[in-house]
Amino acid sequence: MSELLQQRQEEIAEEFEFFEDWMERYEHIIELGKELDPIAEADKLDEHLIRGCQSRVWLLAAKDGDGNVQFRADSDAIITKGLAALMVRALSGLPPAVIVQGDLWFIEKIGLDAHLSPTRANGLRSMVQQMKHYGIAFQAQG
Amino acid sequence: MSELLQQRQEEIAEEFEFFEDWMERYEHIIELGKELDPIAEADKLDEHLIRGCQSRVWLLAAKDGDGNVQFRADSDAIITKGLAALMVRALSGLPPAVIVQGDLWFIEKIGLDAHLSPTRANGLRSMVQQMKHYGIAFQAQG
Amino acid sequence: MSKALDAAALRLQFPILNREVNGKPLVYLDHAASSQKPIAVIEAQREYLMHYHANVHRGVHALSQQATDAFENARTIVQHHIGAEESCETIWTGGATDAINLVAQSWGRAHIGAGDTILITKMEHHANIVPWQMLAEEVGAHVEAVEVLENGALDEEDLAAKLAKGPRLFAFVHVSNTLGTVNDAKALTEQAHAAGATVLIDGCQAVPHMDVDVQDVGCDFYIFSGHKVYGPTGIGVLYGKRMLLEAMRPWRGGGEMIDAVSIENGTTYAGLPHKFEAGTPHISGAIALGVALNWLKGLGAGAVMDHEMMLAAQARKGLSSIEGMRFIGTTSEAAGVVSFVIEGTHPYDIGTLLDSQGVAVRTGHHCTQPLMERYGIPGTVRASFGVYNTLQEVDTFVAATVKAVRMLRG
Amino acid sequence: MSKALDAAALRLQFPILNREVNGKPLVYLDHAASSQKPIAVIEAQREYLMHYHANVHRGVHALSQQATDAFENARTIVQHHIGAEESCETIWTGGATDAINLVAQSWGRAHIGAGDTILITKMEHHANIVPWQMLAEEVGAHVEAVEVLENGALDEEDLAAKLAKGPRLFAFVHVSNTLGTVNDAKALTEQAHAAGATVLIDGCQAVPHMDVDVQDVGCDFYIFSGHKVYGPTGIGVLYGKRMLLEAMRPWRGGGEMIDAVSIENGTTYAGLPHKFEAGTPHISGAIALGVALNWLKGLGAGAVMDHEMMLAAQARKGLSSIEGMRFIGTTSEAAGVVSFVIEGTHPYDIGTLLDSQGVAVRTGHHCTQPLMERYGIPGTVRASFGVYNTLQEVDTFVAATVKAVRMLRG
Ligand SMILES: Cc1ncc(COP(=O)(O)O)c(C=O)c1O
Ligand SMILES: Cc1ncc(COP(=O)(O)O)c(C=O)c1O
Repeated sequence: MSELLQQRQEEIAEEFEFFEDWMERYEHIIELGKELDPIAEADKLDEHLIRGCQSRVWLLAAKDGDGNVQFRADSDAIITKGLAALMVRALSGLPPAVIVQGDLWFIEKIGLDAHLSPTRANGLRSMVQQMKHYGIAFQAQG
Repeated sequence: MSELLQQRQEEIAEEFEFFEDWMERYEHIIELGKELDPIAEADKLDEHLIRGCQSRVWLLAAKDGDGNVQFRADSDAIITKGLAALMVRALSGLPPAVIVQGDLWFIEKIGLDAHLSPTRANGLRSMVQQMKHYGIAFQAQG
Repeated sequence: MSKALDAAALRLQFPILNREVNGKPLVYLDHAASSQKPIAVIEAQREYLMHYHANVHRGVHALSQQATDAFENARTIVQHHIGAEESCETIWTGGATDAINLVAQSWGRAHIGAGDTILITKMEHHANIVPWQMLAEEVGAHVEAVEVLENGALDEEDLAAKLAKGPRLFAFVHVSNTLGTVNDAKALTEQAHAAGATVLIDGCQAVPHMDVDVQDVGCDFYIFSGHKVYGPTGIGVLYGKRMLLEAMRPWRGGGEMIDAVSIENGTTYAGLPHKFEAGTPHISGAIALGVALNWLKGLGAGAVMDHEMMLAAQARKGLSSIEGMRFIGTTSEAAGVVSFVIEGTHPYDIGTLLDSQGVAVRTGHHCTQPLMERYGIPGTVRASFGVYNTLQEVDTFVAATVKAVRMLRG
Repeated sequence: MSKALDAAALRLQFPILNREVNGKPLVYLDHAASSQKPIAVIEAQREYLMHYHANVHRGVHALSQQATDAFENARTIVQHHIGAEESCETIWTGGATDAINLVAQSWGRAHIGAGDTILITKMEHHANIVPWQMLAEEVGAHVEAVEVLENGALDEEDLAAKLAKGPRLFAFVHVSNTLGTVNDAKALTEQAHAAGATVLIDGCQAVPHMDVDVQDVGCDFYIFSGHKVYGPTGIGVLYGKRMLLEAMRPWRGGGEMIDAVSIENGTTYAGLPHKFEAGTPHISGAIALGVALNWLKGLGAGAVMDHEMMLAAQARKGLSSIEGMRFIGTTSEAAGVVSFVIEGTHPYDIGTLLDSQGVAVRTGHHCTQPLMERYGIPGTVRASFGVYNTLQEVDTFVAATVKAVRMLRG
């Protein structure tokens, strides 16, 4: 199953390959944000909020019938939502173990690694951490 | 009477004229300190202490029969005592008005003006101020 | 008439403004968060450390005396810059926040008790809120805040009503870092004094932009930070009226602030200003702040304000064409602050897209959360200007914002 | 074996050491009051202000992120330098004095009450006395001090007796700035912990001279100042065990240290380390302190200590020939401190005559008045050494002292 993660990351990396500057990259991220299904207002509970961002990010996770983790995410800022969309695309539907252990090399590859620093306001780091936490939790449930 | 102050300052200035460096100057100041009559231990009261020096300085003043102010001074540090000796020599025995108004140009002339800065630890500035205060007090007494 | 600033020439004194970010020339519009520093200030600090650093006050040696003289001379510069009567009314602190905490804990604990009210405003920076909340919690007092009108002005009626209830203290911001509102410090001080309140003014955003004369204003305490007024980080100023400062207990204990220390007989404190300056001070910071203030004074306060108003006006004019533009705070452009939200966009998105075009603005709550609550917004985009900004930069900023909005709405 | 220091080569990194005072080449022997700074440190601060200054933590723009990264990286350097477990246990303060006051007011108010004892020693710097006296006065506790033996060592018997009485806190100096005494921080900590006391160590004079590992020592709090360890002024460090820090109330309120601020609903605080860092920090100071610690580490702690012991030993040997020489503190030369009085002379006179020969020493009570009382002296002459001092300078100092004594006794 980790091939699937590999494959998804390669896809994303390819997609970002030809952007020449940050404006183009963000243009695409904004696009992804817009395409991501929003979370219903009723589901935007404080318990799904991720701390440490200037914008608000909600992240929900559920195990599907196959034992894989389905993620949903949303944000009030569209760039943040686009980053969330990338993460959902990379990790949603994978087994907990892959989520926990998976090396998310695409983040660096597409130049977003600076966004992973703990001092960044976009919440990407918190998103990754929270997704891994969900993975651990579902793994423990067995 | 202010001619007397003038004359004394000229004398002191002349005395210091030929010193080539600080060591020579201090050598002379130390000499002056040693020659100054010490104040009896019994007179070294806290009320005569001048604040704001690393060394302690005692300053006493009294009006003599002619209405002039007689100063006595002492210090536990010999350089400070030498500075006190210079001040006593310049001002002791003068009328209060001269002490209050007198321009003590010799201090700068002999290169001790840096010692007058409020941040100096030697107490010269406090001495001068205290002597002027005595002058004012005796003037007020009439 | 003051001579107009030549910002293009001034910029040469700010090496950082030559750099690029994200492959674009930097347009630094985050002056209100922290100003950049002219070479004269940077060199003063370096010069000090290179050639005459020593610990101050305690030394008989020449270096220590030279450092002490420069340090105390800087105090006198600050004194004159803000029009204080005596140099001992100028206390060095670690910054504005440190200074307000000093007053809250030293003056506050002595004068504010259970049931008392501390009056602030809804436009205060957290630095002028939280210390009072902490004090209030400790002594059983409570904090009230004067309302802010839609345009960003203080609500005069609400102020009058709240002053009438007799607060012990009125602590307010001279110039709002989020709205740009310039409060009439003198009139407010008179009003508060008439109501029996002591007055503390947060001058962080005033000193960089206008002439301040604390004796004319008449306030009891006035505070500001060095790093916002072209000076270094880690240094700030507390001005207090001598009578008040003299009656106050020291806040921090340690070296420099004592007269005599004895374990058996207790400790007596030094006089002003040292009583409030425990420990080795930020010597290089104080000296460089003195240089910064002299440098700023050299430009002429009138010219500085004219220049910054011109930039702010131009920015507002340019941004106005954007659909859904909502300016937050519209009473004044004097402080070179333009704060806004744009319908259907998030400040963070705008800030990020501006950054990738080389334009540095601040986004978020600007440490004024109660104000964000007041306006019902999560934050604003804030462009803030200093003497080194140019009309051309403003145009770049406006064009970049237009582009960002187009991308976000696209 | 560590490689010996080449002080002559090192000196080239300290431009100030090339200067003259009073027409003589400067011999700077006042390291314990404040160290001089290597070019690397001065340039780091300048570089920051020239090229990437911005306010930290709050910004989305590139400059702010670059500044924040450098600032937080400096925190990690400090963490590793003193062997802390986590970087959030490293709190930036305005200096050592500020740090001790923080602990006294935050931890102290929560843990020390009426009738409690705060144990210090007679060799403490005022910075580690006065904050405890102020706290004791506020809460009705009292301060006791462990006696010092004639040679400058702690009186172990007295310590045991006083610990047996169950003080809440034992606050002691790692290395005495006046005596040069090196206390066994680990053993003392164990002893104090066994007696149930929390332990705070004043490491101002230890960090510049030796390797410190707070986890090995086991203390609860450890503090030091930047300006004494080749770093800039205005910055210091508080190390605290995470558990303790987490339970502590913030001391200063303001920006950066909050989670959410509301006037109606009250304010919640941020996590470590920000909870204790209200307001804009001394960014350039923190970054430059990181550089200073790395620079010092590069020399090798063993080599530093060997060098400074050699200088102190040579100084003592030379000075011993002076009649009436009395060394104050004779247990160790490890910290490069030589303190003395000479019969029939006043420290101020010696200091002044040394200064006019270009030699900068400190005279007076060195902010340790209880220690002066203990020895029945008004002050000492103190020569203190850093890595940049040479044997030749020591010889100049000794000769200058001999000359001064001759003049004074004349
Ligand atoms: C042992 C000791 N503790 C505390 C201090 C106080 O440090 P600072 O003045 O930098 O706060 C000093 C230096 O003066 C010291 O030598
Ligand atoms: C109006 C106002 N007050 C107080 C502060 C706090 O200043 P500092 O962070 O320098 O202590 C700031 C700046 O952040 C400000 O803009």
